[in-house]
Parts: sequence; structure tokens; C-alpha cells
Amino acid sequence: MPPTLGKASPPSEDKRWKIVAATMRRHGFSRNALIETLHTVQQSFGFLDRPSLEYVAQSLRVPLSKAFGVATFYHFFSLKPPGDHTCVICLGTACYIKGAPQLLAEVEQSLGIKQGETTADGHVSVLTARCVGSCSLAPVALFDSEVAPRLNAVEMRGRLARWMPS
Amino acid sequence: MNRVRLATVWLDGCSGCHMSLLDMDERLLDLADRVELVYSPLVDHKEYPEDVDLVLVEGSVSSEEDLHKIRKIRRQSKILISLGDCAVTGNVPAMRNPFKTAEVLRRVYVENVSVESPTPNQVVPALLARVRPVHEVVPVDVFVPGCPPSADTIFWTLTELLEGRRPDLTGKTRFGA
Amino acid sequence: MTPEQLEQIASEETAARARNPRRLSVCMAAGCISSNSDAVKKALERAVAGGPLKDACPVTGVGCMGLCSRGPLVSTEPAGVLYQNVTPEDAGEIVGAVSGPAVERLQCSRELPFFKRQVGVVLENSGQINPERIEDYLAAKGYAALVQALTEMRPAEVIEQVSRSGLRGRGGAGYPTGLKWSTVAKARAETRYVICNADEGDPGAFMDRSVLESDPQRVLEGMIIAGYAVGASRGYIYVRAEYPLAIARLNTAIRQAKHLGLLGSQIGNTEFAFDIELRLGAGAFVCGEETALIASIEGGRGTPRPRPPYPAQAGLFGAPTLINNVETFANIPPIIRNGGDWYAAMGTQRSKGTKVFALTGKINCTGLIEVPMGMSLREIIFEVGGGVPEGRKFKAVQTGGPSGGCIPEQFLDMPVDYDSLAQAGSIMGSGGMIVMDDSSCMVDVAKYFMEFCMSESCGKCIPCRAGTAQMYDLLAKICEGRAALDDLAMLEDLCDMVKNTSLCGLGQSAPNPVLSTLRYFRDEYLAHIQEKKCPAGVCACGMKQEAGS
Amino acid sequence: MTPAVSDVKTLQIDGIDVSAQADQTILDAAREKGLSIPTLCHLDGLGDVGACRLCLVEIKGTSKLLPACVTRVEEGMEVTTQSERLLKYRRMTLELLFAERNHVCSVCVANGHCDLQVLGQAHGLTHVQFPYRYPKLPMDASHDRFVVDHNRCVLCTRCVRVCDEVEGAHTWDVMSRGIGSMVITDLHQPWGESDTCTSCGKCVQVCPTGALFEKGKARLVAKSRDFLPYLAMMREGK
Repeated sequence: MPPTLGKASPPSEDKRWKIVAATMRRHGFSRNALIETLHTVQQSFGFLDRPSLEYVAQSLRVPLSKAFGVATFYHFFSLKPPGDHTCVICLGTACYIKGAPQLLAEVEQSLGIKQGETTADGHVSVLTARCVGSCSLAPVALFDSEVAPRLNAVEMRGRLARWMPS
Repeated sequence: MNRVRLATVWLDGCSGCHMSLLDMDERLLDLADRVELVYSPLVDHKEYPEDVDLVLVEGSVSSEEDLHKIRKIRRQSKILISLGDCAVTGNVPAMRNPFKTAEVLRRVYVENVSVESPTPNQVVPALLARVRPVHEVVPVDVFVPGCPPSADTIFWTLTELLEGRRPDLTGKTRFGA
Repeated sequence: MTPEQLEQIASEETAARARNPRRLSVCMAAGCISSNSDAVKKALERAVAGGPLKDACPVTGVGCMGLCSRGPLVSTEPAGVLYQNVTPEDAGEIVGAVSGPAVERLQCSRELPFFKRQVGVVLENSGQINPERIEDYLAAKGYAALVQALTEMRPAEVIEQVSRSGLRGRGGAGYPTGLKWSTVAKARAETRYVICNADEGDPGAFMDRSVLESDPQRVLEGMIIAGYAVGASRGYIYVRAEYPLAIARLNTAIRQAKHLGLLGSQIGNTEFAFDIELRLGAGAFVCGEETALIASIEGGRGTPRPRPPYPAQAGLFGAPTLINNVETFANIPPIIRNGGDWYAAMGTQRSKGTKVFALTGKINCTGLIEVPMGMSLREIIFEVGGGVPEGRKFKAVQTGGPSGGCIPEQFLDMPVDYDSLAQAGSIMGSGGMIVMDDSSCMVDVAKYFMEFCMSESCGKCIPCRAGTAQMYDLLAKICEGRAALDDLAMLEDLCDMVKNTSLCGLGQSAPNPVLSTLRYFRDEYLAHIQEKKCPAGVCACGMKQEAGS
Repeated sequence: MTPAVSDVKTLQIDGIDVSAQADQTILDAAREKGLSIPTLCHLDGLGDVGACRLCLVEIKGTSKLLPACVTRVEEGMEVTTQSERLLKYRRMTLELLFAERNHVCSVCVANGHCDLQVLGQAHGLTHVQFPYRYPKLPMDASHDRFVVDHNRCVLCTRCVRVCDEVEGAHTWDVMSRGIGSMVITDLHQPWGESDTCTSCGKCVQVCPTGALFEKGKARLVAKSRDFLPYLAMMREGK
């Protein structure tokens, strides 16, 4: 074992880094634990940024470019901080043929952003999902992880309005 | 008498392919016996004629005018030859394609000039959103890549066509040659 | 824990049930939870606690009851009444009716073909047991198969039963499971691994999710038996991070199994040791491909590598590795319990047993079903599924997700098995069935799947990376009414090339949705190209004109 | 050292009898016999990935086309390396590459020394039937000596492998996926700021196109790759 094993220092004093370190320790600082660790970082901080990737890569002795390659390969990982609220439109097949594209157009239009973007005030992010597995309730969207079944444009606007500061 | 009616056209290109054509030197005389040059930037013709047998097209399709021209050329010609990389691939003119037309115009006519020079709107024909190789716009019969194709390649291609054969350019030239 | 101790837990559980048969079960699978079943459960608990049945009628969360479109679903025992579309306000009425006549207003007939035509093998416990209690599973004959395998069978005998069952991989390709197991068992190596592929990525498919949420112990048991059969002592479950409920229930299940000594060393008081770890996927469809999945578990980019060598020879960390999907493992306990011949008696000549399907799209009864192989598409869609709603006309059923195809009306009487579906230009796939009516445009559907494949392509090989992008552009051009017949020829050329030259299954099957729609709905393509119009009225033909085209 | 008899396999490649050692690939065996199979991602001395699909061959008895670079020879194999179908697929593969990014040969530093250009010419590619995609891609000239121009990259990953397997620096890798994939240095930082790059220049030498090149040497020299098999051989102590 090289002497630097697990000795890379976290990017800040933030307590959440202890959770990240715990994940790495649980896996014996194995390189194979890269994805598991990135999951923990994203769960703790909401996204992955350069300093966190650098910290994880050094701790696990994974080349920097590999860590970046992995982080950008998987769409579950985000390199941008999410908005305060997240609206995920499901674009699974069942949702698609039951009107998901129209829902997406609606939300993009009413917020003035495209999928994958966050409003300028950092309030709402719009994302799309491949399939959330709630096909029998199609079309669905997730509002901060809560599934909204059999959604239509009117209800969609209502849901978004609830997030708007009064 | 029954000479083949040949035309050459210059769309969006640097005229290098026409220079290469002229590089055929004395062989031009051989050609002159067999073809009649009915339209070309090298001679003074105003209108693209009907019933052209062979047309060599240099340059990509970049403007509304190019588009209009190439459609007419296709209608009025039997065999259309894309001559050189601009016609075949879009080449250098197409390097603007990753950018928006307005960005390109601003760069050329506003940012990169020292003297007052307004964006042209009358003299220069409107640019297409995308520069295209000829075959993306009209069907092409023979492709002669190269930047420019050598005089030998052009001469050989023309000779084959005049002999009634479809030239096989495999190995004879390449993109960027 | 010894087999006897396990049996005792099971019999205590059964006895407790017998003493108090009254019980309310609320579906707590993802579908019903989305329809607010959580609140229904709380309301029922309150209603029980505040009434005469206090402490005499447990309210249990159970797994998927199948008919997701009518959720939240609640069932009562001992009467066996099923209630649909239950709201928290209905709680009092339902509790009041536990020992009396049913609440007719909410009753969902168990006599519906949706229920009558199903055969529960994989889903035998689904909607019956509490997925968060291993005792429930034990009482339902859980882990009997494992004990039987460990104490009465040699590994080769276990594989023999799996081979006799005729079970084929339920992940899509349909490779004979017994053959796969014996290949891994025979590979010369010190270490071997078992992987459960729970990276269910086909859009419109939620079979594995449902099994994991409804009966997670069954999957663990299947994996442990597999470990014993092939000589592995470590297993991984690669599960989608997008399935938080399934992950939570798996974690609970693993913890409980470890607690009872069903995972770890000296399982069932024998010398056999086996452990299972969860690995989370991170949103890459290609990781359903075996070699990509392995790369991902190893912590890298999920890019496939050429096979051979197959994972059965050199897989995870270079060791022989058995990879089966969730449903395949879920079939194992009943096969061992009842014998391979019992299983082989169901289904067709070359496709044995049952298959779980997720029935969605333009169909009345959407949800999860399990039927014997060989049932016709017509029976599945029009009897079990209750047909197409709003009086619209059936157009096609999409099976196999982005690797599958659209099957038109003329094949409705075809038996559903691996070979027939392949002949019709689709595949069994993992079990998603999306019904489309005349309001769907088949070119648009093909474009939808091509977009999927394009953005899920890993980018390693050229045909898939650049070919899917070209095919998508061509399909978009057709949909927008900008295409010529030459474009169609180019599309067909690309389909052929990408299918035959791509490195892995994703690319090799990416053209399937295009090929099958071209085969059965060519007139729709031609209408877009020649008449610049979309017969179903979905595509905005002619809206977008590009200069110079 | 002569291999034991059982380690030798005899097979037919394009109707010609070939004998090869058991651990050899079809590509090795063919090239030893002077038979050419086109390759792009393969480079002697680097691990193979089977990604470019140009070396796909037909093998009698198998419906699937297999990459010659990673498929081992087998006794009695009958391999076809040149058929109508294979040539058509190879042409299409090359066309897909030319259309994928902005390969403007006439103004490329690698004009005349480019593997892609040579392959195109050898396959009679006089034009590209697929629409060019014209992605907007960056160029990074921040390194003192080298430049990466993503417009010319074919994602063969030869740079990634040489940096990892031979130099041991692993400065390069691939980011994102699918059509959006791109080679990167470290955390997608400017190459000149890379802490891990040793400036050895191997990536530049192995790059098949003008994607990686040395400053001030445009059009002057062909790339040198002879060092690779030697290095690999020395490493393995053969």
C-alpha cells in the first residue's frame, strides 16, 4: 500500500466529506468503488464538481481523467448544482405515446429553459428520465421525487406554480 | 462537328480547380478538338445553355445564388462532375457550418475590419444557413476529390468520359490531395 | 441457523396467521405509492385502531398486486375481497366491512380475466406478503429451495434441475439458463462470481422493479442457490439508482437474510458461504449488456468489450461470472422446490414456464401480469389487458424496448414465445409490452427509439456511435416531411450496416424498431415522404423547412 | 524457441493456407502472411479494443462478423477478409467517420500522413454519402509543444491507451458518451495545465489523424510509431 492511501485531504471542512470518506473506507479504498463513492458525493452535495472529483480520484488512486470520464459517462451524475426544486419529465415509451413530449414542451415554455437546465434564479431544474417505471400511470412527472400520475398541461402548470415564491 | 458540349462552373471555391484545369497545358488543345466549351468563368458566356453534355462544378453550394444556379445546371446537363473538395465535401467554405451565419458575417464584416464596412445585403447573395457539398443538393454523376485535383486526374477523368466510360477514381486521388 | 430453526420461524408465522386470519393488505409498490397508497394505509391503520378491530386486524404493506391502473389497491382477509381506487376517506367503510359484506362501490372483481388468466410463479408472493419481513417469505415456503439444495443436492444436481426446467434467460436474449450455469461451474478458476442484473433499462418495462419491491428475498434465494450451483461465494446485484424503493427493500432483505444466517458463512449450518453486495447503476442503458455491466461494477465507464471471451469464462475481475437478470433468479426457488419437470410442463416446446409482462400504453388494464409462455398476443391484450380504451383501433404492440419491434394486428394470434416474436421481427426482451392505437405514428415511434439508442450509445464503436446519429437525423427528416426516397434507401442501408457491424447488442439491435416498422408500416413512411403528411397526425410535417434542402 | 506442435493452428485466410500460433489473432496471422486487413484503432504494441470495426472478417460457420484484431485463430478456421459485403461496410464505416466531425483534409496538418485519409483512398471513397454533421468542437493549444484539435479526432483511443499502457501517466481518457464523446486530459482541463502529462509526446505519435500534432511541425514529418512494439516487447521481457 502506498503511503498516501486515503490521505488526500477533502476540499473543505464540510462534515459531509466524512460520509464520503466512510464510503471509501467501507470499500477499502478500492478503485472499484469509484462509482459508489461518486453516488455518495452526489447524494451528499447534490452534484459533483472538480474539487470533489479530484479528492475522490486521489483517495482511490484513480487517474483524474478516468474519474472525469466515469462521472460524465453516467447520466445520473450531474456536474452542475441542481435547482431548489426539480421537475423530472418521464420520457419512457408509455409516457411518450400518452403525451410526455407535450408536457415537456409545456414546462420548457412556462419556465423558459430547456431540459437539463436550471432557471437563472436557481429555483427550478427541468430534467428528463428514460423511464421511472410508473408506466401504468402514464404520463408521469416527478416533482421533487414525488410522482404525479396521469399528468396534463393544466395540472403541470398548477404544480409548477406551487413552487413559485408567493 | 459533333463535339461534346462542355461547361465549367465556379460556385463557392477558390478557383484553384479551374487553375488546375488550365494546368493541363498543351493537353487543352487535344481537348479542344473534342469538346466545345459552352459555358465557363474562363470565357464570356452570360446564360447557362440548354443541353450541356458534361459540366465540371467547382465549389460548394453556399448562397441562394449557388442554389439557384446548381439546380438549373442539373436540369440542363447530362453528366455533372463534382470537381474538387469544395464541391465534393464542402471543404473550406463549409468550415463556417458549425457557426451561425450571423456570427460569421459579424466576424468578417464587423469585428475583423479596420475601416468602415457595412454588412453587405445587396451585392453579396444571401448566405445559406449551411454550406453544402453539391451532391446534398442535386444528384452528382462523378466525384473528383482533391484540393485541387491534379491536372492529370482531371484530364484522365475527362478522357474516360469522352470515351464513354464511367471513370473509376479509386486510388487516383483523395480528399485534400 | 439450522434448517430446523428456519422451519420453526415459518411455522410460528403460519400459526399466528391462523389464530388471527383478519388482515388488510395495502399495495405498497411504486405504482400504488404514486397513487397515494401510503395515505390509504395510514387511514386504514387509524380506522382499525379506533374501532372494534383494534389489535385484531393488522394493516400490512404488501408488494405489487398487478392492476396498477386501478391503484391504490387494498385486499382483505379472510374474505379475499379486492378494492380498487381506494382513497383515505374510504378507510372506515373498508375496515367496517372486513368481517361482513364487501363495499361494493370499491370492489374489484377477482373474476376479471386480468386475474383469472394469470399463473403465479415469479409473482406467487407478490401482493401477498410484506416484502420487508423475511418471516412472511419463510411462511410462504421461502428458502425451502435453498435448504433443499444445500442439504439434499449436489451442485451438479441443482444445475440439472435448472436445465430440465428449460428456463431461458429472462433479460431478453433467452440463452438457456442451465447451460450458462454449467459453463460457469466448469470454468477452471479459484474464484467465481454471480451477478444479478437489475439494471432494467427498457423504457416501458418495470417487471424487475416490481419483483424487487414485492418479493426481494426470492431474488436473493435464487442467487444463493446459483452461487452454490456454480461454486461462487460472492454475488453482486447491479440495480438502477433510479429505483430507490427497490434499493431500500433489497438492503432490508439482505440485512434480514444475514441476520438469519442465510447469507454469510455456514449458510443453513452447512459449509457453504455466500455474500451479496449491492452496486448502483448510474443511468446508462448500455450497462444492461453483460460486459458493460461488469466494467461498471469494476468502477469504470460502462463500455462493452468484444466477446469472446464470454463472462462465463472471464468476467468480473477476470473470473468466471454468472450473470442472470432478476426474473431469471426469481424463477429458481420454485424450480428447485417443485423440480425442473414441473416447470417444463408449462409454456411451449422451446419456451418453458411463465413470463412476466408489464402491460402499458393504450390498454385498459395496465399493470404487471404473469402468464404461461405461448399465450397469444390477442389473449394478453384483449382478454387479460381488457383491450384498447376509448373505442380506438389497435395498431401495434411494441415488445423488447429499444432492441425490439412493433408487431401489427396480423400477428395477434401468434403465441408469445422467444422464437415467434423473433420471427415477427421483434424480441421477447425483458417483458415490456406497450400497446399503441391509431393515434400513434409508427415513424415517430421509430424516431423515439432511435433517439434513445443514440443517446444511450456508449460511443466506443463507430457504427453505433455515428450510425445511430445518422439514422436519427434521417428519421427526423422523414417526420418533418423533408425527406426523399433516397433518404429511405440510405436509412435501410444504415440499418443493415449498424446491425451487422456494431460491437455489442445495443448497436446490433438499435435498427430493430426501424426495421420492424418499415416492414409492417412502410406506407406510413411513404406518406411522410411522398405526401408530406403524417397519417396519425402526430408529426408536424412541412413545419420546418431548411434552406437549401 | 519452437512452439510445440499442438500450439500451432492451421487455417485458411482468403483461401490461402496459413499456420499460426494458438495465441495469435487473425490479424497477426494474416499480416505475417502479407495479407492486408484494414485497421484504425489497432496499433502494434497497444492493447486492442475492437472498436473501429474496420477489421471485421467473415468466418465460415459463424453468422456474426468478428474483429480480426481480437479474434484468436482456431484450427481449421476459414476466414474471408475481402467480400463485397465487408468492403461495403468498411466504406460506410469510413464515411460515417468523415461525416461525424470536421475533417477538412486540405487544411489539415496531417494531410498526406493521415491513416483516415489513406483508408478512404484505399477504399475508393470519392465522396461521403451521409450528411456532414458539422459539430462545433474546440481546439486546445495550451500545451507548450502539442495541440489537440477535436475536429479531427476519430475516437480510436490510441492516445488514451499509449498514455496508460506505455507511458503509465493516464493523462488521457474519454468523457461523455455516444456521439458526444471526447478525449480529455485530466479533469477536462487545458492540456497545458495538466499535472500528470509528462510531455513525452507518444500520444501525438500514435494519433492516426491530425487530432494531435506537434507545434511548428505541421506537414513536415510523418508520425513515428516504430518505438511501440519495441517498448512493449521490452516491458514483457520477451
